[in-house]
Amino acid sequence: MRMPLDLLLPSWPDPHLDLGEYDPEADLVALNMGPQHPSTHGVLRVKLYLDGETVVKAVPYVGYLHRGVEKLCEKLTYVQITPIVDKNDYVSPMMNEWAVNAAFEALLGVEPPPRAQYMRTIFAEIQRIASHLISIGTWGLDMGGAIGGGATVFLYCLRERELILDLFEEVTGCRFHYNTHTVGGMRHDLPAGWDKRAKAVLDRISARTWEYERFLLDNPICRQRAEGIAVVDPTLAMELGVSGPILRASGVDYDMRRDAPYGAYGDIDIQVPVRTEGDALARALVRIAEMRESARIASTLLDGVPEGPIGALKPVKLHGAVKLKDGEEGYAAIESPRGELGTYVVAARERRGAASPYRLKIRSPSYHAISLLPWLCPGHTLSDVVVIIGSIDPIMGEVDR
Amino acid sequence: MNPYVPVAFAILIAIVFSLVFVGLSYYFGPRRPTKTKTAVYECGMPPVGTTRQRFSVKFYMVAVLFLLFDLEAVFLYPWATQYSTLLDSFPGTFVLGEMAVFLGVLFIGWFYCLKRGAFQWD
Amino acid sequence: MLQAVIFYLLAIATVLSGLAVITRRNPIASAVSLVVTFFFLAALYVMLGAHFVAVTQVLVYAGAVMVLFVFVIMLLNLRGTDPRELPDLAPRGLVGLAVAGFIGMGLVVSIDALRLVDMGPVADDFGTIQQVGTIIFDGTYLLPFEVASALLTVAMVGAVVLAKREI
Amino acid sequence: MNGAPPVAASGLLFNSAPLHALVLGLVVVSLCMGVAAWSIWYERKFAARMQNRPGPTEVGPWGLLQPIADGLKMLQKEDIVPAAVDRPLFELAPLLVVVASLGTLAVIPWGDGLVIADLHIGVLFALALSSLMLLPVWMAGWASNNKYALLGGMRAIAQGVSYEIPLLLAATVPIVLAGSFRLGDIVEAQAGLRWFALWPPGPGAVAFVLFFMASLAEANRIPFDIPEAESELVAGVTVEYTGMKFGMFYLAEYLHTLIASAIAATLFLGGWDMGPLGAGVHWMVLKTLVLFAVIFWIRWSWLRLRADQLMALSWRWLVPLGLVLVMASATWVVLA
Amino acid sequence: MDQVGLYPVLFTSALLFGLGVTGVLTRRNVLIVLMSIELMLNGVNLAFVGFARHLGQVDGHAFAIFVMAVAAAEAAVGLALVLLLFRHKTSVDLETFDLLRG
Repeated sequence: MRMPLDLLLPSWPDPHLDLGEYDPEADLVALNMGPQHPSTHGVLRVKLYLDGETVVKAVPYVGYLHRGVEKLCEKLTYVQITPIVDKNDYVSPMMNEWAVNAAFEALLGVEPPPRAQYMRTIFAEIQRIASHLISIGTWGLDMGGAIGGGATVFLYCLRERELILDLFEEVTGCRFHYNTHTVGGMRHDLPAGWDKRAKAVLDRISARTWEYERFLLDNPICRQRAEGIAVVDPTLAMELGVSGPILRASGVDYDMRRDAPYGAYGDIDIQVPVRTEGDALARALVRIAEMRESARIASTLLDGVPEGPIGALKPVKLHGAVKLKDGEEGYAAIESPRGELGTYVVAARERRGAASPYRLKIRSPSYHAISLLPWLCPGHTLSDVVVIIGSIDPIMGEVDR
Repeated sequence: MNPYVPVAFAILIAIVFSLVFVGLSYYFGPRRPTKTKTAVYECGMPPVGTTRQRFSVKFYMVAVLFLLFDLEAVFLYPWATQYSTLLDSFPGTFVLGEMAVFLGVLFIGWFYCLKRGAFQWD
Repeated sequence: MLQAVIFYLLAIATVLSGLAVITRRNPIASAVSLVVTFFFLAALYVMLGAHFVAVTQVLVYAGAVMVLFVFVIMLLNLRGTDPRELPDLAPRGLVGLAVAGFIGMGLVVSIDALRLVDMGPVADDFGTIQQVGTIIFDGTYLLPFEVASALLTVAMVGAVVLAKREI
Repeated sequence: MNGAPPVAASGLLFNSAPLHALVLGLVVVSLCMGVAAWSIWYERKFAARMQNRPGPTEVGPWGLLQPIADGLKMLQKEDIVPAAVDRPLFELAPLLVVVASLGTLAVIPWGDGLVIADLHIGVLFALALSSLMLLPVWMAGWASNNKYALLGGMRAIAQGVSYEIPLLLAATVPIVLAGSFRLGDIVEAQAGLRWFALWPPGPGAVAFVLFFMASLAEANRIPFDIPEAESELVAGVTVEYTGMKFGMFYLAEYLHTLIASAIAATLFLGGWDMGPLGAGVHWMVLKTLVLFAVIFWIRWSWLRLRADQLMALSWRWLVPLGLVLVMASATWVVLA
Repeated sequence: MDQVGLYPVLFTSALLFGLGVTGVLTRRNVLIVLMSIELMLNGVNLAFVGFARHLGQVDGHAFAIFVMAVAAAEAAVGLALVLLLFRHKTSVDLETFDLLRG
């Protein structure tokens, strides 16, 4: 059954091509793409209705990676939640940590000290680079195959990402699910000399972003596959709540870091890359430009990391430091690599000395991006669908939660 | 000896080799089919609809064009082989011309297909 | 002796697979039988010294014509069903066999009249692409050759006009 | 496999011609299968070096025994036949695909006289058999009763027939220049380093590129590997095949690539002849392997085209280009 | 072939042609009818090739190639017609194609 989209979006027509001339039983082929498919970026399932190889209708189904994270958080204390939400957007765990902890801080009325704010911002920007590297690399896999030129692109992207994971490992001891943010600040301080090593890595990466740009722009096959594919209408995207690189590639100049500064973004001038083409290639180019900009932001901030404490609250004092009443709420949003990642939290009274949220809701950008698929896929071929999915870069961990 | 006998040998050897491979795997491999194992793969979902589906007419266009151009190649090959020999007894313009007319007429057909959009598959 | 045995085996196989073409109910099975017929015919052509024709048979018939049939069968997607058979099947079949007999007799009689029975040895280069090329392009069959190109062009235009219409 | 063959003198390995053909056939077929198997190792190493990783290292020195390990593994795998497949076609397809690719080997001249059957329709035989490989691939796709496999099979045929025409047209250029249809004669016509890829300047080189491109498409290599495009169709026609039957498709793919390289080396790069450097099997093997490596290089650096772009490329540009090339080389022969 | 002679070749050819005629007359599936026509043309080709072998002249081979061209054109247009008719009637039964019948 199809979702009554016209109820949700009165101003938008049915996304599917006109089915008038088709006898769906005889002429259209229904094909499940996913959940177990190599290029649906995890377990996204798109049910495609094909005429030959042309997609007439595409219906995305989500929920195959549902782990009940939000429900689970209602049974965990605020400190215990951080390592759980790490697994949501598993390509950029730092962002998940920051988003929930910022919401908790809004709820508790705690302000992290400046050093923690700077660390968070720097980590976030470095994480953004790592995340975009994966995005470009897996997009290459979608276009070129895991046994072909695409794998070469992917492994070159991983080469740079390794450097970033080394940096994070040095600070947190983990290469991936860091658990380094906590309510009111950070858990691990920067080791001595880390800033120099980080700057060296960032210089290296920003010098190499041209490789990816040339890979996209100088490669006729890539241009043929991506140019003019799946043009996102900015109005539609805004109505669906899409944000991040997809929106910026469609000409909407919106970036939380500049337009609603948080962390240490207020202290720095941010150039937001915007393109107007709105196609798959533009989205990738925006991501590459963002990688370069992120490297610049992180390098600049690394010069000015203030001294001081890294946490506002001592972890042992967290319980009971602030008394929460039923129904108090907090919301915070950050600009994750995929767009606006928000956390909404409603407090519950302490029970047996432990405070847990009454309700925690994560607003994940990938979920909104996936809602674009019914509009983007029709009219393109089956081969384009993987390019489209790759270009909107959904992370099923945060879609299904 | 007929020159095709070695060809038959080569094909025979190929058949023997491939039969040996499949036979060995038949001998060594386990055989424990279950319902799930023998199910059709469609990305982990129960298949929707039928596989015996209809295909777009564009596949027909490819096949027709292939058939007709294949015949053109069949006519081209005797000409190409005998080209140098024919030049000994006929003027170059004649030998070149007869094929030029042939290809020219076909080229008109190709151009018509191009204009009618027969080469557009998306 | 060996030659005769091979010939008869191939001839029987050709006729049997041809029979399968017209008796199978599933068009895909008919198409596969037709490919097999084409291959046996190609082998017969080789035995008759028609090397170029044999390869052309494989390339054009077993390759191209079959691809066309297979595509059309899949385009129509008949799901293995054939329309009901005609009521007067036996008489029609007999007519076909009568035609075969008549033509066979006609050929045999005419050959007897012409006294062309035995088949002598031929030169080594008989049936090569060189010979066929010479006979087509030295002017003997130049007109049919040029007409063939017109035929192919017309077929191309016709197929495009028909298939591109309202689809 | 070294130089000056004693074979060339008499043309026969043994006194009996059928025995000669049988032994030569066995040797060539086994060697090519071995080369195809080890080329999988070679490609994995090659790709690994392009991608900053070591590739196979565990089995034997430099992982050299990896193909044997792979083969043994495949032998032990369960051969799963899904329900609802068309059983005869499903079982037959992997056999036919290997047989069709090995059959082409019969006409490839590896050295002077070192050919299983030097047919006077050699070129057409090789091209006809390689186009016949499409039928078992389609059979596999159709018999699997799987939508991805079927789409792969349809794509395989559509792409194969589209690129068959440029392939046939490009192969016409050496035939016009050499004036013969026999692969041996074509090699001899290029004696003294007058390779058709270099001489005549212009049509020869373009025809070589065209032939090589079309061969890539026929062998389903990137950027023309849409029939098995694993990021779209998962594994295309081979999606329902397991164990050794899957291995046969894999082997056939490498064999087809190897044979396409050998035909290109024969038609355009002078085959076994190397002018002043002498002639012999080793030159033919070297040229084939160099072209083989170029195919790997292309595969691991390029992306994949879309099905419709692929076919439009062939019909709109390559087919007329091939026609022009044929006429150009014919004109060159008249003028020369 | 000197051991076989011309008769068996012509006999095979006539049988193939007859099979084709039988198929055209007895089958209602228009695709199989078209395949039967291909069988008839192939029977003719076999006769051409047989005569060519017998007479030691390759003219028969040239005829066979021209016949193939005709067969290809016939298949291309014939199958296009089948496709078009199928679009109108959703059937490949010859008996349903009776538009011209009064």
